[in-house]
Amino acid sequence: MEHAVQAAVSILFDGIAYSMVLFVMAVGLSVTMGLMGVINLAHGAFAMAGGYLTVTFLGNLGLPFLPGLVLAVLAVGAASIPIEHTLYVRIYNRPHLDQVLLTIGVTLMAIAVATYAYGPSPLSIKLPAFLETQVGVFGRDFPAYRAFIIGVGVLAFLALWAGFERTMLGAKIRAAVDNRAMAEAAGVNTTRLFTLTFALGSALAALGGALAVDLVGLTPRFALQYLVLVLIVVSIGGFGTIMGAFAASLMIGVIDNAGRYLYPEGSAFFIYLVVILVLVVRPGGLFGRA
Amino acid sequence: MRKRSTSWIMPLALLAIGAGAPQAAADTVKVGVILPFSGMAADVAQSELRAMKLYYKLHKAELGGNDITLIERDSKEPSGATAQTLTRELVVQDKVDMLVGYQFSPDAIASAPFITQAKKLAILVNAQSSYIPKLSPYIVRLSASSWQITYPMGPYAVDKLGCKTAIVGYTDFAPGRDVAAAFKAGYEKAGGKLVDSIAMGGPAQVPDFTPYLQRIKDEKPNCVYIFTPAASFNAALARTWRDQKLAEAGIRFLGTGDVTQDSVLPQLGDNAIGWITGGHYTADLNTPENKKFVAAWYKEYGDKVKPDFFTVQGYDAMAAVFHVVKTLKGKIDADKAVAALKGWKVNSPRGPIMIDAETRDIIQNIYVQKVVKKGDSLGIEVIDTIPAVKDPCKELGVGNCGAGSPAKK
Amino acid sequence: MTAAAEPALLTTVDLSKNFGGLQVVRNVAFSLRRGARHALIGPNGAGKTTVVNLLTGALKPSGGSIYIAGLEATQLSEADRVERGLVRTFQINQLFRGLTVFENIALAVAQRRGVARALWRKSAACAEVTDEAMAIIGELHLDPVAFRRIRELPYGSQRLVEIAIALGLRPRILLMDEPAAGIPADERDLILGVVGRLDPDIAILIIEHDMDLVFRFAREITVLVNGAVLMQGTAAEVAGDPRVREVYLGSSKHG
Amino acid sequence: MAAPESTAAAARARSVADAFLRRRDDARLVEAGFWLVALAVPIALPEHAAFGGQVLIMMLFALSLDFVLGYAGVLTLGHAAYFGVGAYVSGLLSAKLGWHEPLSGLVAAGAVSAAFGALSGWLLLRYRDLTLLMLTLAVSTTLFELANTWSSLTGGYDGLMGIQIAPIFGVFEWDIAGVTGYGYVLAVLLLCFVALRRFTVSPFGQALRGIRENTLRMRAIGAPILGHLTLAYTIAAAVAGIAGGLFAQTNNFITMDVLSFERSAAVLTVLILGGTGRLYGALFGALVYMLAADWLAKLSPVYWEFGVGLLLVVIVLLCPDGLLGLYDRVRAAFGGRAR
Repeated sequence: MEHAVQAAVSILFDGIAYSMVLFVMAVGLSVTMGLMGVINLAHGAFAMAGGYLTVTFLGNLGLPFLPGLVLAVLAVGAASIPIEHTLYVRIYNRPHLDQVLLTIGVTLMAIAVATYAYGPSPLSIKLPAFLETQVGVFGRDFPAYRAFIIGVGVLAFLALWAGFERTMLGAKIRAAVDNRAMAEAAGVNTTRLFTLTFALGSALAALGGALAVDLVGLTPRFALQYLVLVLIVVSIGGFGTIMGAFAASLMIGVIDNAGRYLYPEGSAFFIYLVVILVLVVRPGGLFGRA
Repeated sequence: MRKRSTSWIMPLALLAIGAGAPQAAADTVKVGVILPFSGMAADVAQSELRAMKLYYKLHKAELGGNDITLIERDSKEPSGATAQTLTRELVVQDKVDMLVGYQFSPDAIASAPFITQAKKLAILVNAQSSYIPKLSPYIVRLSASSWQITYPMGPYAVDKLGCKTAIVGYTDFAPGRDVAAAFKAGYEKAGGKLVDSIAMGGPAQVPDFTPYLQRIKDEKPNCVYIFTPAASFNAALARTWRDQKLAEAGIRFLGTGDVTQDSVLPQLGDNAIGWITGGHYTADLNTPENKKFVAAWYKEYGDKVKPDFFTVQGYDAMAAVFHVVKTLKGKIDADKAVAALKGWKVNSPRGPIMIDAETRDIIQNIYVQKVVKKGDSLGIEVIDTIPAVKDPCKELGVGNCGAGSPAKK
Repeated sequence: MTAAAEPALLTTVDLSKNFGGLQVVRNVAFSLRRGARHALIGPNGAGKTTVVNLLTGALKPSGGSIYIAGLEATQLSEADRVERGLVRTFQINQLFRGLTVFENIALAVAQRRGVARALWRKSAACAEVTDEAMAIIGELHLDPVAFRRIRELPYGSQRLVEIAIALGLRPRILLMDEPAAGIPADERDLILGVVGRLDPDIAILIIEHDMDLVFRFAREITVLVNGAVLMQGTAAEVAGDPRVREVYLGSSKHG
Repeated sequence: MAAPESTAAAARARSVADAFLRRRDDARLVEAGFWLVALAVPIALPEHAAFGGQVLIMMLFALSLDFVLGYAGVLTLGHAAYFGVGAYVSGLLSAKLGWHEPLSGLVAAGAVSAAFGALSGWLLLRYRDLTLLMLTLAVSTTLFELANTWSSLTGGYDGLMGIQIAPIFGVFEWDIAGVTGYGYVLAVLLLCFVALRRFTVSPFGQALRGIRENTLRMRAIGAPILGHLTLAYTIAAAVAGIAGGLFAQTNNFITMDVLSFERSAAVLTVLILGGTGRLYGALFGALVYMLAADWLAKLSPVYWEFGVGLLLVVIVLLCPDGLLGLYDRVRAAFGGRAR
């Protein structure tokens, strides 16, 4: 009995940590998809870029952990602006097929560049001492780094949620997600709004990528490995909703973790069956408009 | 036999050589090299090819008047189909004398029927599924088999490491399941108690090992034996191993040599110190042959990348090619070539190796390797040697090599 | 008139629609007989287009019923309603822009004639479809552009195709959502001429903004304000009603 | 108007329309050129026949995708599911059930794949956009993982061994150069092409174009969207299954790779490269893609991935109609008539 309780605590804790990485990575995509209607399969490439830049800043340049992390996130966010201006603006009003292809193309190029620059072998980072300790939760010890991830994830959620609900920018984004033409008519500069949102989404992806390095290691394949999971979160949560992305991340993260603990052999399909089930019942996602 | 009719260049060439010792017309042996130069194993393929070229450079003089040219082809993803098409093309179009390569097991498995049909010697540089040499009489393996590496570690774990209970964890695909079966067979035969066998996610999935290691921790075995495909997932595995504090829980880590592949070892970080793996080569092996090989490697390619077991597999494959060319004096015939390799012995950087005359598979030492700190970085200390291991799968007729074998004729 | 003896072609009873808490259409009731020329007017946001969507089945009503030729049709699919002769045109062009005018109309004709499922028959072998599509093209004087793609056509011609597709379905009831929307003044007569020449047996419900057009065309008018019927009557009655003048004309300045 | 006059006008209209339809639908002489060249390959370059056969299989696979994507506008990221089902059906028939006759094996591959396509299509095609994209991806990934997990049957990653295909019609033996295989694949490709060609010029083919161009309007004219799409999807699944069957039969070997996401992405790339909605786009796309992959990989294999990525970006930005669309535009610019 006690064993079962302890196992349940582990599954929950690790599952939530995993969920938070998913959330941070996916929420940007959810918002950009809802706002601009772009299917951006290159989102994983931005996450990968965040991971590699963190490795560079921490490893090669020797920056401390937190400044290095923040710098990597800002760098990816800034770099995404010219990319949005040169590439993405051209596909906003194009068919989904074109969007899928262009962004797959960008992903493949990013993978090739990463392979060229960093090699195909997995890379890792060195965590600061305060994250190398353990924290106790309900009688079990957990790595402090995972608690840190949960903290970052929850903070990001609260900040985004408040920003969406309480600020002018958030109100504009919500308005544009609901009805772009109407928002434009009301004087919202959607072009600038798109760029800002895209940069924010890419920066968040980079944060997710950087956080994941220590959990799963970093190879150029990262851009594709996480993509499917992130897409799952976005489609299950529904586009353009912070709450949806958060709930879907928690659901997928915990279910996936529990499935792999309890029934490793079936873990591979389990998650896909959940996706098929949810989408067939609610095509717009749990929190989306049907 | 070289099939091309003597060209008009040949007499000229002879003239150019001059009136020196009257020797047989020099033959250039064409060797088709099929490796995945692009895709996820691109670095491995490159390392293997470099080793082949290094051997050629160091031993070229031994060829006498003959020469060897390599025709390199990219087998890309492990689908088997590309490698097979390349095999056919190299035979039909480029008229190669022999084939070398086959990184992934499916590449070799798919090509085997055509190797037989074309009557060409095929030297496996990797492709570790145990039964593969049974698929064609012209296949000779210079790498290792997954049973050869894993099976002896079972008794070793029981007898020398005191593993009364154990769990095997593996990447969930056919080669991983093969390793799990091999460990179970060796370990239980020696009287160990296998508590659980855990499929740790497929090769295409996000490598988050947390739930699996948590499950292992909760089951409290003495030891775990783990296989993940070389290079890809090991850093994450090491990190999670440390995070979940399995060593502190008194669980001993064992694994295949893939986990502690020399070229990737630095990425594991200190988390992997104390891990014990069974493998057929480490660059830190303390023998004169190996020291010479490693020095030559660094001299040729710089010291950024450490050679590893893949490298030495490429190196030894080229040694086998040389042996065939020298024995047959450049006139390659598949049956004679296989005959020349049967029972062939050589002192490789990985120690004494021999081709088993019966199975055409390699017989070699398996080293018990321990991850230790060497100066600033990690290294391997060989703590024991299990000498001259024959592939137990074919030897015992079990697993994939037994009655239910996919390779049954 | 014999039409009076037949049941009405289209009748709605207490038709209502809520989006969330918002009631966009409330208890709308009207009726079209054979040959009707009925206009549904009202200021922006009055719920006119929602009514059309309820009639075609694109939206499911929150309450009330729809009858086509006297038979309950509230739960029927869009396709079934088309089969019973209820056809619509769109305020914003909904055309097959990459296809030619001929192909646009032929799609509708093939669908009505039940050959749209023919897999192994060449389009060229469906002479009845070709003839009928060409006849409609002739009627609407689209001959010069018959084999041009929609996206290459001037807007006025596109508007005509919008109607032509509907005619390909041989409607008994035709819902026209602002047929002249967006057309420059000098081309309006073209559209109005076509609308005026339509088969007198078709019951037409026209949704319109433009009072000129409404009074030239409609014999009966329903005025919709805030989703509810403000009044119904002949053109003369509506034109003379002070409430309509105030509500409708007052706000149409912004339209 | 007098009746005879209007009859004459109708006849005139009919002849104009018929001329248009013939121009749109009838085969051109140039097309024969393509097939003659394809036929000449194994005679002129017998040593490339094995590779050529793989190219033809990719062409067939891309054709099937063109039918749903290019004509009906259904965007899928999981088309390999049907290729894989076909491959495993014909592979397992031979390897596990001892049924080695090739043509019946191919028919079985097509039939099972069609049945699976009908079922999954009927379930999935009621959704659109990202939901559909995710569902197609999820279905194909589930099959991929199933093939991996159930490796006692499928061979999984190591592959399904023991596929032996009897001589075609009991007469034509398979040769190592792959000439027989090439001829076999070419014949099947031609048959499927003719059938698909016929479907695309039928009223049904027009209806699919209508759905692609404007689903809302198609619904408003009373067309059964789900029914049309499911039928198209079933046909495409059958053709993809046949392509998979050919793949298994000509290679005598398959791994779970036949179901991979990479394969779905590759066929999408092929189709876009050639141009969608024109059948020959699929054929040319496959040819150019496979040759470029082969050639680039020989030159510098490591950069192949970058090259494909760049290619996709350039095509989407500069020539969204693919290579054949580009050809049309160039011809139009030089005074020729575009299709």
